[in-house]
Amino acid sequence: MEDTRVRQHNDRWNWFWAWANPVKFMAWTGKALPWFIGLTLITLVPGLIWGFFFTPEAEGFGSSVKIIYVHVPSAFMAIQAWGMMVVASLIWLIRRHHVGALAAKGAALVGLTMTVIALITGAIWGEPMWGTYWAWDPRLTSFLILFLFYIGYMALWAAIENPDTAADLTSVLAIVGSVFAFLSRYAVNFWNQGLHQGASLSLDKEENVADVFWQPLVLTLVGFGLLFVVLVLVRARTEVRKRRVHALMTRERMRDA
Amino acid sequence: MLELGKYAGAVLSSWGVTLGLIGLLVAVSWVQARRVKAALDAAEARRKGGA
Amino acid sequence: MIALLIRDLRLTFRAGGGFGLGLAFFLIVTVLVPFGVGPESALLARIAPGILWVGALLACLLSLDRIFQLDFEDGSLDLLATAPVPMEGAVAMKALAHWLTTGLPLTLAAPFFGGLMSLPTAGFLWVFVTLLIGTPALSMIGTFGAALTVGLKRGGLLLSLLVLPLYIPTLLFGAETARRAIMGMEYAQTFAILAGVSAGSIAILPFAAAAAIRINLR
Amino acid sequence: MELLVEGLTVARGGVPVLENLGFRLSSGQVLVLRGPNGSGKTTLLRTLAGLQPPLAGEISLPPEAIAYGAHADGLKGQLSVAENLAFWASVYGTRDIERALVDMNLVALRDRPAANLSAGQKRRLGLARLLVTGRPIWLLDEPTVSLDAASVALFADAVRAHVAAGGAALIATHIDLGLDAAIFDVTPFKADPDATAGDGAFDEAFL
Repeated sequence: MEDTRVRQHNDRWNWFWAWANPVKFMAWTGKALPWFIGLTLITLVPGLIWGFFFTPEAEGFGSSVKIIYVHVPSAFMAIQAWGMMVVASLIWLIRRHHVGALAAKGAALVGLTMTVIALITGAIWGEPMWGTYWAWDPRLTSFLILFLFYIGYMALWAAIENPDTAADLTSVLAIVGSVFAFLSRYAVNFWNQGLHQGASLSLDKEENVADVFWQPLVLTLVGFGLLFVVLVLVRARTEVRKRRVHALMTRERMRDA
Repeated sequence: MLELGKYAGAVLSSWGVTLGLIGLLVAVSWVQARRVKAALDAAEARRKGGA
Repeated sequence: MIALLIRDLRLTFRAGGGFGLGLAFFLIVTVLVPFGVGPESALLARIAPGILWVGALLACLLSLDRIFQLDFEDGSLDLLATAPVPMEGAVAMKALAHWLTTGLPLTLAAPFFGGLMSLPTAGFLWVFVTLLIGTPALSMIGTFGAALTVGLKRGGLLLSLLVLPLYIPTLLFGAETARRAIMGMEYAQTFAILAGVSAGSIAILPFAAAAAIRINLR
Repeated sequence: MELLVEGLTVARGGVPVLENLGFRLSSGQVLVLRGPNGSGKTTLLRTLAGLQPPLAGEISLPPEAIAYGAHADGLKGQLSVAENLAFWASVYGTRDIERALVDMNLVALRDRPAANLSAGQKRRLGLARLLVTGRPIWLLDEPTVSLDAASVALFADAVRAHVAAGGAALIATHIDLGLDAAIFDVTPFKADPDATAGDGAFDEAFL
């Protein structure tokens, strides 16, 4: 009984999982990619221009508030990227769809770049605001830890030769790592109450950010999100092609042998 | 030109770093995509020709 | 499974080096710190719990790559995987053996090394207790990292890179609890979380580590 | 008690090496695997031992039946011969190591650390490990490497005794052990490199 129910469930979702078949994936992403690129351009470019040229100075921050339009979206995407990698890893471990693991692999460098951007822009902003480039503030520390996780994840991918083994092990690392990343995020609160820049700078309390700042910020957030999608698709397509090349090469060697 | 006042350095450098790194990421992804696609096309052609 | 534990312990004792190496490293760290930061007792006493925790963690890290590497190279791991012992249990035994030969000696030595760091007497107990609760987590997390990197030729550096971020919560809660207890602050909460991290790691990571071993042997 | 293999496809590094294998190994039988180097004999044995999943096909065998002997013997140099054997005996829940020591002519070496054994002696200790497992089906990968003629005969005797007692053995080897054994050549089952490589289409295996 149990068995048939599981199969029915699978049948109902087959149309969905079919998208993750490498052939199908290459087909639909090939068609969808130009649209995503277009959408990214029409949100990100106006959002950045609006944020840079057409926003007023904020009281207490002066013109430095303009950093928010690169700092907050990159920090946001740094976390989202890891979340997406965990979901994609689970898809690989449970459903054995290679595209899941390869999308996670493709997302890692994007997430790492976003983390680095968030750290650097935060440091540059921190200097005039708090008088220091770096403080062991909970939020900063968490991003440093996230940075270490990205480095470790990518190093593990790079170190293992067999691609399926690498996919399995990095997926396990991503999932176990997430648990410990959450723990760390929670842990640093105990350890340092932080400079906590306050709600006016964070997005925790939206009402504290005036509309003039909030509207372009939303646009850049959407733009960064779409940019992430585009980059992950491009990189995942590259990874799928790499696997195909690898498989063809192995076949050639087998034929020669 | 936009007047950025005493924070000009901070604003310009953080925007510069951001755009630079994203540009680098896009360029790297683009070049990798090109190169792998070329390698795949060559391998497919070899497979068709050889078999 | 007990046989595996006994074998591992016997191997560590016969091999000599592995057992004392962690302790020697721990000693070196605690001796070097005062030379680096200066001999002022008040300062040393303040940073002692943290230094002892960091020293114990690094000493623990030192021996992680030996957990599976030798068994992988001589083929025992293959044979163990086909033997009628669950891999989860074997992994847990490996972690326990690592703790008995690394974590436990470090814990026992820490109060004495604390003396070198002008740690107040009350601190001896707290450094000892937090290490006793925390080092099993370090061994278990390290065993998971070792399981991930077992097939790699030069996995040592990668192992450290993977394990360090995983060690952060344990280190943080361990050292924080010791610090709070010594300074007479409220410590029950961080202490409970430290115990929770340790118990959770021991309960869950054997499964992740066993999965990683099976994947690596494939 | 038998090992039955049907339609088995095994893969190395995600690429099929042997396809559609089938054979039966019953009590009292020895089956010798033949095939050139790299043909997938080790991969087949590892798959049968449960170390890696098959790509396709069925392996049916009674539970707790397999004892796997790999290229490497899994010996610990710091432990004595008897300690090495006693460890594996207790892992498999058996106690008696004396018979295995006698059968493999290791009695005189029992307290010698395994690190001080010659290559052939190590191999014999590795084979003695099989005896203490108490498992009926032996899967052996090149068991006679570095054994001299006398030791090969000793090994053949051990296999003969095991089989006579109702056991079975699947042995990948290039030399003639003088056993009454069927030969199973894996060469005809070599996976075809072009079999699944459709035209530009590639599925989950990327082939």
